[in-house]
Amino acid sequence: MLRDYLENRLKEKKILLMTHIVLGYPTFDDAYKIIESMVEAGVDLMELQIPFSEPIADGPVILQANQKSLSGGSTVSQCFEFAHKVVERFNIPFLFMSYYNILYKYGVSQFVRDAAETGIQGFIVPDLPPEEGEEYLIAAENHVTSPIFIFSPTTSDDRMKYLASHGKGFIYCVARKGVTGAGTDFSDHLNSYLKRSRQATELPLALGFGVKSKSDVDFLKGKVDIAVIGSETIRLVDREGVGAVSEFIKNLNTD
Amino acid sequence: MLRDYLENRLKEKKILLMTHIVLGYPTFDDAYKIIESMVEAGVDLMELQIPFSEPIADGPVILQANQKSLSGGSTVSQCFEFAHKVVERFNIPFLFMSYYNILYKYGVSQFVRDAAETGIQGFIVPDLPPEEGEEYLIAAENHVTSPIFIFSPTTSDDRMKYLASHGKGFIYCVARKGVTGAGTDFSDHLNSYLKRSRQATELPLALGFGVKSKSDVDFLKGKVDIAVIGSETIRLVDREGVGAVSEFIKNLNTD
Amino acid sequence: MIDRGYYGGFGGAFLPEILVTTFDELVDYFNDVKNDPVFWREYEEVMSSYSCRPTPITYAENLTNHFNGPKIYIKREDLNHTGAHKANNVMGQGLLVKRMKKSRVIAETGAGQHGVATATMAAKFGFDCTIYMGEVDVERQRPNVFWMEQLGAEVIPVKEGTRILKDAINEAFRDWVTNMDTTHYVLGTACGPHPFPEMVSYFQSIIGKEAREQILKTEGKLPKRIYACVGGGSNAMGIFSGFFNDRDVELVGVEAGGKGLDSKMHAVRLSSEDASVGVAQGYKTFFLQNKDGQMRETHSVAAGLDYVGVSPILSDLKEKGRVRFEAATDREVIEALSLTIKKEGVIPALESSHAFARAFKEAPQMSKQDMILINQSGRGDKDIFTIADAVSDPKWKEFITKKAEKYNA
Amino acid sequence: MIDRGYYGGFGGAFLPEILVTTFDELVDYFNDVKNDPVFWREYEEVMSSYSCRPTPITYAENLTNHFNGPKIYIKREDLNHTGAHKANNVMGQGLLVKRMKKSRVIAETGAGQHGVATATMAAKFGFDCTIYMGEVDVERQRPNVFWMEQLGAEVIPVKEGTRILKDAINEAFRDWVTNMDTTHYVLGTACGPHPFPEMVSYFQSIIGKEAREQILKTEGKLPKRIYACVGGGSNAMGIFSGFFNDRDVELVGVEAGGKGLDSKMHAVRLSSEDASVGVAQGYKTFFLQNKDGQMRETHSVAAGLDYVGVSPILSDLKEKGRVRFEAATDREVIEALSLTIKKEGVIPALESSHAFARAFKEAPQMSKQDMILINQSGRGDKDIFTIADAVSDPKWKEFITKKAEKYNA
Ligand SMILES: Cc1ncc(COP(=O)(O)O)c(C=O)c1O
Ligand SMILES: Cc1ncc(COP(=O)(O)O)c(C=O)c1O
Repeated sequence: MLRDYLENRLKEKKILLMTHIVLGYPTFDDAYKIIESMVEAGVDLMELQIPFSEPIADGPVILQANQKSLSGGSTVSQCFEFAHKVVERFNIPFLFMSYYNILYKYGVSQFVRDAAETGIQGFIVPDLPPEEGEEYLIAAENHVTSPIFIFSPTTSDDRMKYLASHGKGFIYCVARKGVTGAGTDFSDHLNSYLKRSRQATELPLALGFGVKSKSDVDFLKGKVDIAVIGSETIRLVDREGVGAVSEFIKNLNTD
Repeated sequence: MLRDYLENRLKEKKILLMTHIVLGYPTFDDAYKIIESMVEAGVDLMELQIPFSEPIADGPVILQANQKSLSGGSTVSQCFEFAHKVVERFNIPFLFMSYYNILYKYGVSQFVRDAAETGIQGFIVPDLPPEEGEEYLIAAENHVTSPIFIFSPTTSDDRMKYLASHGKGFIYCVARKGVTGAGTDFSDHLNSYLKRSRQATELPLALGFGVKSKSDVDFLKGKVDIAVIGSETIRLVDREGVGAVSEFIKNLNTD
Repeated sequence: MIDRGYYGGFGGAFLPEILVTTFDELVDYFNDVKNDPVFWREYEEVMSSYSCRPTPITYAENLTNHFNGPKIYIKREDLNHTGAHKANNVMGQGLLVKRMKKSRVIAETGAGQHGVATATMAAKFGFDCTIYMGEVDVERQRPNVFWMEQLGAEVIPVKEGTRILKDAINEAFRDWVTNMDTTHYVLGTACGPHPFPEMVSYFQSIIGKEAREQILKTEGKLPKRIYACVGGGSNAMGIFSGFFNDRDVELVGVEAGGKGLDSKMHAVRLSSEDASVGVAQGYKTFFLQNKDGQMRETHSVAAGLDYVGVSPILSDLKEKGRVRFEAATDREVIEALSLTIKKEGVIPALESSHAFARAFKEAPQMSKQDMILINQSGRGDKDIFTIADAVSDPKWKEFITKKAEKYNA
Repeated sequence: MIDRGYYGGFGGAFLPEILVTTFDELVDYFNDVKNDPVFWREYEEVMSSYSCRPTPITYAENLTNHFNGPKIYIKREDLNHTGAHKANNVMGQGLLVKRMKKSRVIAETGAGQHGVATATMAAKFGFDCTIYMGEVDVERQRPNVFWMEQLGAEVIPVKEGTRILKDAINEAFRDWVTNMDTTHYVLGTACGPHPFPEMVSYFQSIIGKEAREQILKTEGKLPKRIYACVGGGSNAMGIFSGFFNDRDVELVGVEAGGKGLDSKMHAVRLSSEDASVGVAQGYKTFFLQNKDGQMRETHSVAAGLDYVGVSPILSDLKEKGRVRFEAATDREVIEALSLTIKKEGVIPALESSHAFARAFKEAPQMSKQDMILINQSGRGDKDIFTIADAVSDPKWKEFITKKAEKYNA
C-alpha cells in the first residue's frame, strides 16, 4: 500500500519528492520521457493529471498544459493506456490527479476499479470533498487504493481530522491560498499550519503549491514528508525542453 | 394706397401678377436685375423677402435662397438700402415679406415706419396672426401701409372675416396646405375655397403657393385678382440664370 | 385663435394661418383632458404599467460624503422606459392623439432621445411615425437613429440650416402644415407655440409631483435647492413645477456652457449676454441670435441641450426671479459625469450631467444640514460614442476600428 | 461543510478545500439573512429606491391582436437600473457583502450585463471590483466593458479555454481562492456550488413575487403559461418561483438553440441530447460535454445564454416535470425581437427574446381566453452591435466605418 511504501522510503530519505505532469503534454511521448528522467533522477512518486477542460484549482501553467493536451486530442482512455505503460515500466507509485467530472462521466466506481487494476495507487481530486465522495470512497476501499485529501491553511483543526479520517496514503497540504503555480513564501509562518496538520493526522504529509527550488525543499525537511513539484517542471520543459528535467530533479534530490 | 392701385390695374387686366424674390439671392446685384426684368415684363407688384434663418412656412426652394443669402452676409440694413433703390427706380408697389423676428428685433414700429418711409407699401408676415400683431397693426395704420393677411383652406368663414377686418391692400390666399414651392392641383376643388374667401372680404384676393404656368394663371382668372409666382422664378434663375426671367413672366402675362 | 398662452411677456402662438385651426383644435382637446381627472388617471396608469413610474429618488450617500455638504438626492428619470423623462411627454401626447383620432405622429429630435421615445409611443399606440433630425445629429447619435428605424419610424435627416435641433423643428412644422388632418406634431420640449409649453410641462409635472411627495416622505422636509438641466426646459419645468409654491426651495436651471461663455460656442439663453428676446418657431422667448434676429449656431457636448430657444415659461420665471439660471461647461460636465458614475453607480445622460455639475460646484458651500435634489433627466448609455470620445478611450477606438475593418473586409 | 444544497440529484458543493471555510461562512450569513425579515425589507427598500422595483407588467395589446391568441403580458425587468434582472441579484449580494464586512467583489460576466450590474453595485457600496470576462465576450460586448471601467471596475479579459462565460467563472474562482478573506465572489446566475443556486434564486424571487401579485390584481387570475429564457437560469428561477405552488401554471424555460440543434452550435442543456449530467464549476447539473466529460463549445447570438451549465434547481424541475424546456434558434430570436420592437415599442435583450420567440410560436395555438406572461429579463440597447449586425444595417456599418476613419486620421 501507498502509505507503507512512503513510510519505508522515509526511513532512507529525509524528504521524498513527488512530481506532477499533465498527461499528453506536450505529447504522450514527451510525457513518457519526462517520467523516465524523473524516475531516473530519484523521484519517489508521481501525480499523473488527466486533463480536464475546467481545471478550476489550477493556475495558468497547469491550466494551459491541460488545454494544450486536450486540443492535441488527449482522451481519458489514452490516459489509462499511458498509465498502464508507465506503471509496468517504472517502479514507483503513480497517482491519478484530475477533477471529479472525469471520474463522474467515466462512472466513479468503474474509474477507480480500472485505475486500480492498471496499478494506479491513489487519486487526488481537488474538487471532491469527502462529503460529495461517498461512491468514490467506497470504491477506493474496495480496490485498495488511496484517496488523497487536501488540507489548506484555512482548514480548521476539526475539519483536518475529518478529512484525515477519510484519507489514505498521505495528506496533501497546499502551502497557501491561491491556485497552483504562484510563488510561496517558505518561511516560518508556514510552521504553525504544518504543526496543526501534523497534529490532525498520522498520515504522511505532502506539501505542494510553489515548491520550486532546492532551498524550498530543504526548508520543508523535518516539517513534511513529501515535497511536491508541480508547475515548475512544466515551466522548465516549456523553457528548456524535456532534457533539462533530469538535472533539475537531481539537484532537488541531493541531501 | 395699395388697394387703390390694385383696383385701378384690375380695370385694365383680368388678373394681376405678383412675384417674389429673396433679397440678396443669388446676390443683391442679381436680385436687382431680376426685378428689372420682371417689371419690364409687366409684373404688377412684388414681394421682397428679407431673409430669415428660420423660415418656417417656406419650402425647400425659398428656404435655401434664404440661407444662401444669409451665408452671403445679407443684413437687414442692406435689405432696406436695396428696397430704397428699387422703390426709387421702379414704378410698381413693393412689399416686404419676412418673418416676425426680423421686425421684432428691429423694433416693430420703427421697422414699419422705416419701411414706409422707404416707400414699401405693405407687409406679409406669415407667422404673425393679428392676435399677436397689435403694435404692428397700429404702426401700419399710422404709416399708411398695408398689413397683408393670409387665408388658407383651413380658415373658417368667421376667421376669414376677422382676418379681413385687420388686413389692408389685399388678402393672400394660400392655395393649399403645405409650404411654398410644392405643386398645387389647379382644379375645381379650389373653387369653393375661393368662393368662401370672396364672400368674406371685399379686398382683392391674391392666390399663391404652386402657381407656375400660364395655365395656372389662366385657371385663376375670374376667381382671384392676383396670381402670385413664388418659388418658380427662383427655380428658373437657379436653372437658367437671370436672363430667363423676362420671357417666363411675359408668357404668364399674355392675356 | 382661441387661446395664446402668455407667461409674462413670453410665449404666444406665432402661427402660419394654415395651422390656426389645428392649434385651436389642439388647445380644445388639451383643455378637455386637463380638466378631466379620468385622463390624468389614465395617464398615470400608462406611465406605471408601460414605463415604471413613479421613478424613485435615490439618496447619493457617497457624493454627499465626498462633498461634505448637503444631503444629495437624485430624481431618477433615467429609469423611465426609453431612458429619459421624454417618455412622460410622448405618452401623454400619445393619449391625446388617440382622443383626436389622428393616425400619424411626427417629431423633431436632437439627442435622439425624444425621437426614440416618440417612435416607441407610436409603435405602442399603432401610429405611423416620422422623425426629423438634423443631419449633424443623425451622425453623432446613430444608435438612436438605428433604434427609431427598428421601431418602425422613418427618420429624415434635415440638411437645412445648421442641421441640428432647431432645423429639425422647422422641418417638422413644414410637414405638419401639409398633413395636419391626419398628423399630430409631438413637440419634445416645453417650447413652441401655445399650447405646447403648457402641455409638455403638464405631462412632465408628474416628475415634480412625485418628487415632492417622495422627499417629504423620506426626509420630512423639502430640499433647499433643486437642480435641473435646461435644453428646451421640459425636465426642468417638470420637476420645478412641483415646488413653485414652496418659496423656500431655490430652483436652479443649468444651461449648456459649451466651451465657455467667452468662446461663443455654447447654448446659454438665460444666463448669457449672447441671447435676447425674439420670436421664432412660433413663440416668443430668449434666443441666441444676432442683432438682425438671425439665429446663431449653438454648441454643447450634449445634443439635447444644443438649442437656440428655451421654454417661454422659464424665461418668465427667470424675469420674475423664481428660477436661478447657471451654465456648466462641457469640461465640467464630463468631470461631474465621471464622478457620479464612480461614486454612485448611476450614469446620467450628458444633458442631465449639467445639473450634477452645477450642484457639485455649489455643494461644498452649503451646510450639512441642507438637502438638495438633482433631476437625472436621462441615462447616459446612449451617449457612449460621445463619452468614449470625451474620455478618449483607446480601447474603444480600437474596437471601432476592428469593427470597421470587419465590415469592409 | 455545513450544508451542500441538493435539488433531487443536482447541485452540491464540489469545492477545492481552500474554499470550504469561505463557503461555510457564506452559508451561515445567507441563512441568517434568509430568516431575517428585516433584511428582506432592507433589500426591497434598496431595490425600490436605487432601481425601480416593483417593475411593472405591461399588457402587450398589439402582440395579442397580432397572434389572435392568448392575452400577452410582459414582466418588465428591462426597467431595472442597469437594464436587466441582474440588478436584483447583485444588490442582494451587495447587502450581504456589507454584513460580511468584505471590501472587494469579483464577478464573471458573459453578456457584460452582470459585470455592469456588479460594477454598479460596487460603486454604490464602495467596494473594489474586478470583473472577469472571456476575451471573446470582451470583443463582442465592448460597450459594457467601457461602462464597467467607467464605473471604476477592473475588467480582466480571460484568454483561457473557450474564452467565454464558463472560462470567466473559472478565473473568478481562481481569484477567489487567493483573496477570499477580503473578497466575495458575486456569482451572476443560479449556478455554482451551494449556496449560490439558492441564494441567487432567492434574490431573483422578487420577480415572481411581484408578478403573481400584479397579474392577479390586473386580471383576477393566473396566467396559463410563463416563459423565461434560460442561461444560467436566474431570471427563470426568479419568475417561476412565484408560481411553483400554482400547479395549473405551466412554466416554460427557453434555451439558446443557436444555429439549430443539429448544427451542434447551440447552448441547449435541458432539451437536447448533446448534454448530460456532470460536475464542473463546483456543482452537478446538465452540461454540454463530450463522453470524457470535457465541456463543449457553445453558441448563441445572446452572449448571456452562451453557457455550458445550467441551474441545478432547473435540472431538478425538469426531471420532476414541473418546468418544460424548449429551445429557440438565433433566427427565430431575431424575428421575435424585431416584431416585439415594432408592435410594442419595447426592446428585449437578445437573451430575453428567446422567451418571446417561444411564446410567439405557441400563442397561435392557444385560446383567446388564455393569458400568458413573458419575462423580459433585460433591455436590448446593449446589444446594438449584435442586432445591427443581425439585421445587417448598412447605415450602421457606414457610421462605424466613418467613426473608425476619424479615429485613425
Ligand atoms: C436626457 C435629456 N435631458 C434633457 C434634455 C433636454 O430637454 P429639456 O430641457 O426639454 O428637458 C434632453 C433632450 O433631448 C434629454 O435627452
Ligand atoms: C438580459 C439577460 N437575460 C438573461 C440572461 C441569462 O442569465 P439567467 O439565465 O441567469 O437569467 C442574461 C445574462 O447575462 C441577461 O443579461
